[in-house]
Amino acid sequence: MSAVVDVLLTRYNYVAVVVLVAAGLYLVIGDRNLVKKVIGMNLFQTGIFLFFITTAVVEGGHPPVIEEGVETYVSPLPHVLILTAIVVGVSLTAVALTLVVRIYSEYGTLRADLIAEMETDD
Amino acid sequence: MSEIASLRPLAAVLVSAVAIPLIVASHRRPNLREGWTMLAALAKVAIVASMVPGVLAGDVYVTDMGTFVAGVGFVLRADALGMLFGALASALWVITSLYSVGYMRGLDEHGQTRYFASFAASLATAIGVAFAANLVTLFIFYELLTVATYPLVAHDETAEARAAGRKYLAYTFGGGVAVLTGTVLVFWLTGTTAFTPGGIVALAEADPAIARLAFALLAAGFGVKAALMPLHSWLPDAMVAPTPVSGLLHAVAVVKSGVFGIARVALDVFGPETMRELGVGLPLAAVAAFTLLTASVIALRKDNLKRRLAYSTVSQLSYIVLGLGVLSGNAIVGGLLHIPAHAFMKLTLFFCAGAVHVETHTDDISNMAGIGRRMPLTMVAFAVASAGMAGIPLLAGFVSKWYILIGSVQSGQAVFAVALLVSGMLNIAYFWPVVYQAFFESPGDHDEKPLVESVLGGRFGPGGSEAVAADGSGDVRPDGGSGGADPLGHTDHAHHGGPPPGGWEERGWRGGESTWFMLGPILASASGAVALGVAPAVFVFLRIVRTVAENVGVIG
Amino acid sequence: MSGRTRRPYTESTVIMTTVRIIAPFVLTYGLFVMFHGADSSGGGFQGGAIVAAMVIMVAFAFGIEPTRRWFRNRIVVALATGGVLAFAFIGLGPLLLGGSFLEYATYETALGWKKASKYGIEGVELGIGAIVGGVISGLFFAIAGGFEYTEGPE
Amino acid sequence: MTDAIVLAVVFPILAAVASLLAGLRWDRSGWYVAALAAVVELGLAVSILLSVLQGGRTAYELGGFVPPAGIELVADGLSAPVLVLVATVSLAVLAYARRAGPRGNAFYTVYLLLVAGLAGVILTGDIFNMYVFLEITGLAAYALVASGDDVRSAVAALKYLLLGTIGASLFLLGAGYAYVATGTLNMVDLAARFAEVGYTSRPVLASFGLIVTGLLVKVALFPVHSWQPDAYATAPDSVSAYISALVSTVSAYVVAGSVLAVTQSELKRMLAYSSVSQFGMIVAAFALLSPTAAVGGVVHLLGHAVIKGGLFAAAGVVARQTGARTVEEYAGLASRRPVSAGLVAVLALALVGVPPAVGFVGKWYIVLGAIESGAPVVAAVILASTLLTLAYVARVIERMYFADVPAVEAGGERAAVAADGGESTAADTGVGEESPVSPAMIAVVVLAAFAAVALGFAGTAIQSLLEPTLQGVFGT
Repeated sequence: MSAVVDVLLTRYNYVAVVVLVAAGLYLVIGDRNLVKKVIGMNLFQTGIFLFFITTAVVEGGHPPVIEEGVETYVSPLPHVLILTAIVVGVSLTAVALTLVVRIYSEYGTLRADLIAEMETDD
Repeated sequence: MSEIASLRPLAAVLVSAVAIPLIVASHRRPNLREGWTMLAALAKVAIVASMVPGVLAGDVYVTDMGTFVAGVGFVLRADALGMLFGALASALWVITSLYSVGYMRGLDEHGQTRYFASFAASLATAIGVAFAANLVTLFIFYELLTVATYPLVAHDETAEARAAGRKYLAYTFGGGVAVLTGTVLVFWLTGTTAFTPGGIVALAEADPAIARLAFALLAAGFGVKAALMPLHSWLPDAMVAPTPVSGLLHAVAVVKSGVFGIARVALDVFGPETMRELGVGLPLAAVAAFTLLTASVIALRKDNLKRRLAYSTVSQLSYIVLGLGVLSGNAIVGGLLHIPAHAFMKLTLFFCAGAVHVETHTDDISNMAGIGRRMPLTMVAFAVASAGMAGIPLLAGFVSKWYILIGSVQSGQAVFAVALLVSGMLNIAYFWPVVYQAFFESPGDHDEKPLVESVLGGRFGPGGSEAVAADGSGDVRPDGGSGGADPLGHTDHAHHGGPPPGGWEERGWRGGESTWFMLGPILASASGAVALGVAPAVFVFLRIVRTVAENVGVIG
Repeated sequence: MSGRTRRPYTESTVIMTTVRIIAPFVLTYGLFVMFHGADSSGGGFQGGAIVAAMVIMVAFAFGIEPTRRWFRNRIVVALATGGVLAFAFIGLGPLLLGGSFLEYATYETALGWKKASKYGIEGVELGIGAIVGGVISGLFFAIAGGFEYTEGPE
Repeated sequence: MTDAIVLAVVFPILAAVASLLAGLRWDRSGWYVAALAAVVELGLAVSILLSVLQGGRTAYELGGFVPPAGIELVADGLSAPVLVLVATVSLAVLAYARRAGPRGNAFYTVYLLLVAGLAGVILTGDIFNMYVFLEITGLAAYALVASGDDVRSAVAALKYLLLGTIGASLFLLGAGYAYVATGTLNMVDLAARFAEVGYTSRPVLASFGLIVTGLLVKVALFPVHSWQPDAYATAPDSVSAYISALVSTVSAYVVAGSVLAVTQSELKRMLAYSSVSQFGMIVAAFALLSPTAAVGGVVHLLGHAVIKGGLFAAAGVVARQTGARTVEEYAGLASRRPVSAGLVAVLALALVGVPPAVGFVGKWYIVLGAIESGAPVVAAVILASTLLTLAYVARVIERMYFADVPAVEAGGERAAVAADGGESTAADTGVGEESPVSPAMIAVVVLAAFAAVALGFAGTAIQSLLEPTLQGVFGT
């Protein structure tokens, strides 16, 4: 029991990562509404970004901008990586939403199962 | 045993491949198209024949085209064993092309261009199989042979033909996969797949369990096309193909490529000694013996003539495999000699069946009572060939069976000799009724003797035979040219077959029964069978077989 | 698009006036962030996003069609392609001068520009800002434009 | 010249932008820009291949930073031939798309972005950079799939997008764990650092697991392969030809697909499932970790790209000529369209692996590698797959050659033109009323058929090219 509490106390950020990733995956797979799936995908990606950021933490580190008189910096690499990953995430969401809007205008519904039925009919 | 680097083996393979575009290009003018086929056939025989003296003198023609896959070259090598199958296939292709012209035009079949093009392709790959220098090249042509012959099997485009085609593809590609696995195992065990007379040395030391597995796979793979018993059922179904296809391919080229594959594996990959050590010779011979007995028994009950011939082929092929399995000098010589012997005899039988089908549309033996009157020459050739099949002396079948018998007795496996003799009797049992019915019975009641009733040499003038065919053909021209007169009105519906209402009408002995396109090849192959029997040494085949045996170091 | 005239889109005056006031400040802040990528926090992507947010805010306030007429498709494409070209040519420059792709130091060594890598990075950041700004607003107009009250697709 | 490596990635992006700009002035100039760019890309790819042949593995540091810190582009025996393949197939598909494919400039911009993404994935030496290029390829592929005009392609594109993103994000997470475990992102450095850290340490195992699952999802292996056939079948012909040949070349599939292929009636969907099966073999080949099997995997990768691309293009040609899309409608095709039927037959037999076409060569190496590394089950599965592939290929050949021509025939012809006329935008009418199939399209299919057989003889050449890289990888 103490191990779980100790993990919760000291490594809460990794727990947050797991929760986000799990929630994101569940939404993408479990939910029938297309927009909710896209939201789930976003959640999933944010979880991964959080994982990267938490690994970059250096105790007492200074934000990764060079200033005089500061020695320890938070390692900048994960931050840069996540910047690019966020850009990728945004573009994916944009393309997904465009497709959702197009599907909605054609089928009139956002429910993936109803769309599947309609597809098999025509 | 000198290796001569020459382009002739490659030329032999490519000559009919080159003919294919020409055949397809001239599809509007049938005579030109058939001309291309004949030209290719004659050219192929010329090239192959030009290599025979060299091979008999002991040297080998090689065309090396560089490495195809790491450690394995794409090499064509015309050695003695390859020459045996190559010479046979190319020689008989000439006769079969002539016969196909007669057969196709007799029935005016659809899709003749596709037929002749695929025929040329299958011969190219058959010669490729003959001259392959290693297991991989052999496998390449083995698979291409399947692809080239598939259009011929499914030629009729009826549902039955398509089903036969599917079955043929499934069986032969299944065999192909087994051969590929065996080849990979051999390559893995020994690092090479090249054929070395007397067997690849490294195989002897290789781990016996895997070597046995490799042999089993290779034998099964080639066994599909050699129609060994459990894997034979595609052959009778493939009889739905036109008869020249059944003749040349399913009696000579395709099935012989399977048997040839087993011969290569037995003589040039494993070699008799290694087979004896691994103890794989006996099971192979046992399967062959079982096949030849059961196939003959099944043949007894088949009423359709071509199906009976198909089962006879299944059993005769096992003679060859038995010869190879017995592992003694004479048996191997006998087995190899049976390849040409059986080819000539079975080709004649199929040609006769084809001629009967074209002229009288009868396929079932029960309808063939008294057909001797209608088609005397064909039925005489049929009688000669079937006698040869049974192993009657002075005919080709006897010579090779004699060698196999001595070989099996010498090597102490007399049980196979007994099996051979029993099968000989079964042969007689299923061929003689056909011959007897043709000559000594008449369609009406079975005891009237047409031979006695219609005088030898036929009668003269229109009023001659009182049973003039009532169906309006009237003028039976004595000069025998049946030409356009189409006595039975060739409507292409089901095999109603059987004699016309007034019984078989009399056709003279001078070929009035069918076009010479068909009679010529029938008589040629029948006389070939007789010549092989009367003077085997004269023909080049026995000498080739002896050189093979010497190379392998089994005799002399 | 449907050619029928509609009464001009009017938002409540409170929103329209506040947007009219704060829009320029948001734009300058966006550009500020865009310019400060090299040695201080900031960057092209965030700056571009802020500029796009401003455009969308204006669109909400003054109606999508009027804003579309102002921020026509030609500008969106120009912004996006201009940004990519800037990024590419700043990057390819050192290639011509013997360095490797995106090696700004070669500007300094070859052409003697001081603090070349700082300006190089900021040039690229500006390019990226333009791309992101153009693309996000373009996307907004594309999604919004096609499916207002009309039934069928474009 | 090492600059070619960077240009190979940057140039298509520039060309994409150029095509967008050109779109503003001349509305149908997209194809010409794309064609020019593809030719230049092919030139770059060939020059890289030549430099690899002489100089062996050539690396290129971006921005002059020393490798472990900076991003590095690497061209070696494995990536150079694949890049040349990418360039040739994109040029061939462009020729094919001249008439069959969509028209608009946006399509060609996305097309060029896809080429840039593929070049990036092939050449990158940095694991995070691989993620970025993987996403670029993915995004372009989603847009291309969605460019089909009926809405089913939009639904398929969304399904493809969701699964592809999940796959790529898992890959990113795996890269994160690798970075955490070793502190570096450069692949070569990573391999060394993994050894130091010890392969059984938890983060290393986690990173390996995540990366493999991520790629398997992207590769659409059997359990998660639902997106791929929809995407192929609904995308317009030239796009599916391209995707099947290229995007799938970069990622691989599982054998069970051929069982599904047999049940399909619509030809393109059948070919899509066959891709699922053919790539399963390639995954198995690489998973065997034996140099011969790896060679077999690469040969089969190249061979399958050529054969499957050719088959999709041929299916497109036949569809435009006769409107035949399902296997039943292929009845008697040989008598109506002998040339196209012949091409489909040759390519189909090459797919089955009839020697000497390239299908056989790849299989030979893979089976040999499987037996050498003592995996008889894999060898058996691969050999059985020949029969499985035969099952659905023989059906098509039999329908084409030995089935009688259906009665209603003329209707099919016109329907084909109308159906496909709709696909290309209104600007197409300016082209005038030629036959629906341009000579360029048939030329592409003929080229593919010829290449399928010719490549068969190039087996050893490919192996000698791969030798140095495999040496480095397997250290044998």
